[in-house]
Amino acid sequence: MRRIGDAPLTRRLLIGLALALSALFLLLPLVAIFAQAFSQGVAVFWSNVSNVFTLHAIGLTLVIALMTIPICLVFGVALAWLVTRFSFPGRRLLQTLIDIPFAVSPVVAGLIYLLLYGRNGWIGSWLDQHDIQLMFAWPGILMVTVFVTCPFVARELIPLMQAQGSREEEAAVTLGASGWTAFWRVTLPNIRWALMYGVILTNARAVGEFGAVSVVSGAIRGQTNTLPLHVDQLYQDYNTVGAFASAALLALIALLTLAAKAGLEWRAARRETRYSSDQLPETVSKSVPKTSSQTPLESMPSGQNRQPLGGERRL
Amino acid sequence: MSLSYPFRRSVVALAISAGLTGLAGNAMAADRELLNSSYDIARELFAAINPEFQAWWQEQHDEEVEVSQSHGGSSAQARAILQGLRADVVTFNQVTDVQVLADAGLVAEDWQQAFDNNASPYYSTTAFLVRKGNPKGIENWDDLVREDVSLVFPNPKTSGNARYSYLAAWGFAEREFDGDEEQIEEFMRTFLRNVAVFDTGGRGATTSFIERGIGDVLLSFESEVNNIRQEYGSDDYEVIVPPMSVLAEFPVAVVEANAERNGNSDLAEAYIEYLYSEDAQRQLAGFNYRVYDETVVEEFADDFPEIELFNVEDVFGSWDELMETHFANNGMLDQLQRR
Amino acid sequence: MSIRLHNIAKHFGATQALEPLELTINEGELVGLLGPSGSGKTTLLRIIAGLESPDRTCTPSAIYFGERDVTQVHVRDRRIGFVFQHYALFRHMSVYDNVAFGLSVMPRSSRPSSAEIRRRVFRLLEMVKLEHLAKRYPAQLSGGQQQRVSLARALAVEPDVLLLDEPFGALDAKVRQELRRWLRHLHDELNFTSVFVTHDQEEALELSDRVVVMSNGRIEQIDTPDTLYRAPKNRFVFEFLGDVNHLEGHVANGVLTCGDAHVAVELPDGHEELLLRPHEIRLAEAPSPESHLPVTVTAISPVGAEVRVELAADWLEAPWLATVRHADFERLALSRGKRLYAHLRRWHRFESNAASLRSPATS
Amino acid sequence: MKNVAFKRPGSTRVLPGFGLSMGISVLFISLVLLLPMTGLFGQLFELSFSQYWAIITDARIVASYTVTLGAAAVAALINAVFGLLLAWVLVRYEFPGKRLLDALMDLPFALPTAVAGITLATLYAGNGWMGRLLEPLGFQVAYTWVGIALAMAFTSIPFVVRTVQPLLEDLPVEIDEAAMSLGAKDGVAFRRVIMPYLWPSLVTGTGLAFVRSLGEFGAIIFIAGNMPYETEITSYMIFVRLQEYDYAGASAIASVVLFISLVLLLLINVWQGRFVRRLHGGKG
Repeated sequence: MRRIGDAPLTRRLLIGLALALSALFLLLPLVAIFAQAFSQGVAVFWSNVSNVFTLHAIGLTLVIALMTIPICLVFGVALAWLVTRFSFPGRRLLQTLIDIPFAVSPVVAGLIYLLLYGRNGWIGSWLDQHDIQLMFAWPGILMVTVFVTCPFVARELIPLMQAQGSREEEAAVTLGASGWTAFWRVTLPNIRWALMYGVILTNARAVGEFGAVSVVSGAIRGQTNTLPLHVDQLYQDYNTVGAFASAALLALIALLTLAAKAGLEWRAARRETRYSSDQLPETVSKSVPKTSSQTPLESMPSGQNRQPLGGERRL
Repeated sequence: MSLSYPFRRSVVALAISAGLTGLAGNAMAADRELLNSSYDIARELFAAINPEFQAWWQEQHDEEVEVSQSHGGSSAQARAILQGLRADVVTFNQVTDVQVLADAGLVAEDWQQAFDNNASPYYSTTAFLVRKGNPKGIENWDDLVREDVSLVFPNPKTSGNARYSYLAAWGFAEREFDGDEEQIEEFMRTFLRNVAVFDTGGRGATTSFIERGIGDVLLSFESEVNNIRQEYGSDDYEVIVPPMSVLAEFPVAVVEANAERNGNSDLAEAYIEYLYSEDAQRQLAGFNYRVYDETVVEEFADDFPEIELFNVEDVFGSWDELMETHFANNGMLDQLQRR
Repeated sequence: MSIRLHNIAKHFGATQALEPLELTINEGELVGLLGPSGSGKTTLLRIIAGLESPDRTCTPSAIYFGERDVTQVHVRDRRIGFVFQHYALFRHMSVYDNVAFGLSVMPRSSRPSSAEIRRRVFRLLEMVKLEHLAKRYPAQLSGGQQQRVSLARALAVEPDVLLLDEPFGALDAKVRQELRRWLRHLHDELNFTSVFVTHDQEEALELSDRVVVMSNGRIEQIDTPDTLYRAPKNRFVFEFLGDVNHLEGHVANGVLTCGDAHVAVELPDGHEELLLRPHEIRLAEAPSPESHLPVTVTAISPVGAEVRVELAADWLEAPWLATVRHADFERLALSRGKRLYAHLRRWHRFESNAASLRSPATS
Repeated sequence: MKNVAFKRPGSTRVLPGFGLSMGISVLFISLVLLLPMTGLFGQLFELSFSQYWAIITDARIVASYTVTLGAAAVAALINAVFGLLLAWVLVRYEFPGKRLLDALMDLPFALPTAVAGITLATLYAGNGWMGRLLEPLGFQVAYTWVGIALAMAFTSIPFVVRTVQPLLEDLPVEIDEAAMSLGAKDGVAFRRVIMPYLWPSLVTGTGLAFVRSLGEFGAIIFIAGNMPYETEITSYMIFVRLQEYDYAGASAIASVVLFISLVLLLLINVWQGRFVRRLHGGKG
């Protein structure tokens, strides 16, 4: 309750400022999208959304996202395990390498895939001779989507797994658990929420990726046209309402994703308050008053009539 | 959206199944499928023509075919084909973009001779869109270099139609100053300086002009300024076609390498031939393109004022040459824009 | 500076952490707040510090430091020194900067010159014997060293009162012992008013001038360690202050019987529970007419001046703990499994908060 | 990939899975991240060094670096302040709508950049909701570098908020209390006690935001105006080169951005490692 910046005036000022700026900066664009989408009424919106090509674009986008997630998941977990549980030369380099997709402009990302796997690329020409088409077909879209989204899971997991340390897994291994058992029974439950968050971010980005996909997709309507590309095409076509209707769909997917994330966090927070009392050190306790008892049993007077734990109230 | 839950679920299910079939192949089922790679503002045009072609082919050959469309910037589309997009035919708005494919051996070297009129079933020219009542009194190219006039057209480097705007202005100046290079360049420098926003494509420029209210004149193809005027209200905008402008060809070609591979050679050939048919030409004229079919030309005579059109090759030499001198890196365009 | 609390109570949501209480701490006193987890001792300390505000009730509450009413005064203006259980050192500052912090954030008008700050910080570091570590960062120090820095930091601002929240809780036994003595010494030397919280009765008894025993948000007893130990006011205090053995049985005609054991007590008939400290049990090889309490030795551990002996018997619910002197230990030749008889030197019983201390009927 | 190859003398690995995780990670990084990069470098090797140098030091390209770096720096600065404020408010205060605000933070991640670009341009153009308010005040956003900075700030704000937030959450209450009990006023305590804890995350977040801004394309081109020398960003110049079928030129410019970004990311990682080590006494 009494922390730095808790004076009512400061508090109100900062909250007001944050809300006002967020409303202008973040909420307004969102409102604008929906306002445009519905500017000619719900019926027009609906006819745009239920168009067969729009439906196909939605479907393709979701399927690509669903395929991207497991790939990123396996990679993210493996990499996080590697860099947080072992020390070896080149660890920091690996960690920087996974940031490459952040550093590469999406258009360039698409380009480098095209240069490699396209008909003139050194892999692409071989593929072309064997009649395997990756670019301008769904595998190409999947490949660049994976490229763009692969850091998210790993980036969520690494700090968490670093903070948790490997003691629990070591304990499991000394108790005779195999590596897999230790992972499934000990590691996974601990990183579950971060993992979920990583998946949600991956999904959000996979659904929304435009730049990289536009280079490798070919944007064939009804075949390789994803929803963001569809938005662009409708827009190019002077169908502004249609474009924003699809954009609103994307925003809606984004919002659902965010809602899912908020829900997860809420559950995680509830879990934490329920179980934290005798696990977390006092210093981690949050500003909400909650029961926490740090007294280790063994330091209590031995003959004492032991009180049930979890009594003392602290901030 | 007040959708009941089961309905919503069925929509999602439908969308996903559509996506899955998309992975497997086409969303529609047809015996054969032809892919037409085209420029980005031709979507509605081909959405109108393709069903008629499909019906015509079915009638002629008793075969169900499906024409799929891929749209994008003309150069981006050509690049995609170079890198493996398996389009059977191209219908572009830039001669150079087809030439790139020919250079790479995907399109026959003599593609311009393969079909009539330089393999261009329809054409257009650069025209002006001005605001209601033409408040700045824009009539011709020399009005565009006035100090009180600001222009909107895309970057000639990224947009084919802006390239034509540039060439048309140059062609006008060439005539006006009788080939005096210094004066032509000065004219062009002013012309480019009057541009308020360089968008990447025609669509962006339109948005800037119409929705953002920027500039006094939007330069684009005659077909497009007319479409825009129809789209955004005939009362608010006027189309000005200057007395002299450039002939903008819309080249078509069969991408032979791909068509052969896809077993579509006959279909591709027929598709392009079809664009020269009276029915198709009528459709094209309806989208404000100038066409060659005489019956149709007469029908639409009122819509297309007669003006002097000059051929790019006549003024600038070959396309390769003019791309090199004007639009290449550090070419004339870059020099004119240098400060 | 004395501390006076009037009508202080505290709720967290629906839970009552402190029942309304009064407390006066005299100037120069070192007072320990002792109680189990959940007794409200930390809350009380934090209210004194101003880190927590007491409930607002219809009867006004008040906190006085000497004559100064600090009830509404913010923690930063109360002029207190607070030592945290986990030290709460600023990790990004060197030891020197940590100690100098309080001085360097004073308003410009009252801030000492930087030379004066330097002098004072080094004097404090000398006092806590850490002057050679001034340039180190907290992460490079041991727990005991960190706690000394924390103390120096709290003292640097020359607080009116020094408040310590479980100051030695996180340290190992030997360091804890050392720091305790050192704190007592420091307190005597500088003579400020100090309040500290602990759940360790040994620590409270050793260190404090007076101990405030708390449970369930109530003050059970305030007394000097000596009085507290010898005259606990109620069963809670008695049990909390040391090891306790229980003897439960039925009294009839002045004899308490429990299974095959019996002992003479001067009590009216009825059910009784007697409480015994370990040193109040005497061991012998034979029973006496007044006392027949057969026990078996189950564990022996020599600790310091005494030997702790664990005793079991089938009439006992929980084993007893007795302490015997080394001389007796040798005389009785104690070994595990040996059968002996217990005699009671003294015993205690409490009826609803009232204490009574008796000796066995004949002794 | 045998784990023996990486074993240091005297260290034994208790936990299993080194080979497997190393295998997956290296394979993935090689195939998905590094292999495609060879495409980029393959293009670069088609250029002589003097050609390469001429491309990347062309006056117009250099102007685009200035615009991009300048706008990205401004965006990063805005985000550092705004992101810190948001993280602070979200962690420290309870108020109605907090959960909503928290969820809103991820919106720029989730929204396709092109949609964001079109929408921002719509809002801040002279006749947009915001533009109508700002332009009479002589403050033009759309089609100036301010617009570029704004679009960059929009797409990269989550980086700052989401990196600062967890650190702020883990900041022990005692740190606040200690600072207050020593008499520090809010401002002083924030500056001298809390900020030092947040610096690493704030710098990391701001750095990531900056890097992201350097590469951003979709959200910016609509609002940039793309005037030569004035509002052309580097990503746009890459795009122009591509339109000219000049892969080598595009790759050359892309390599400059990539190099700057990677160096920044590496610096951030190394610096963070240092800082963490100091705070945790060499164990980090």
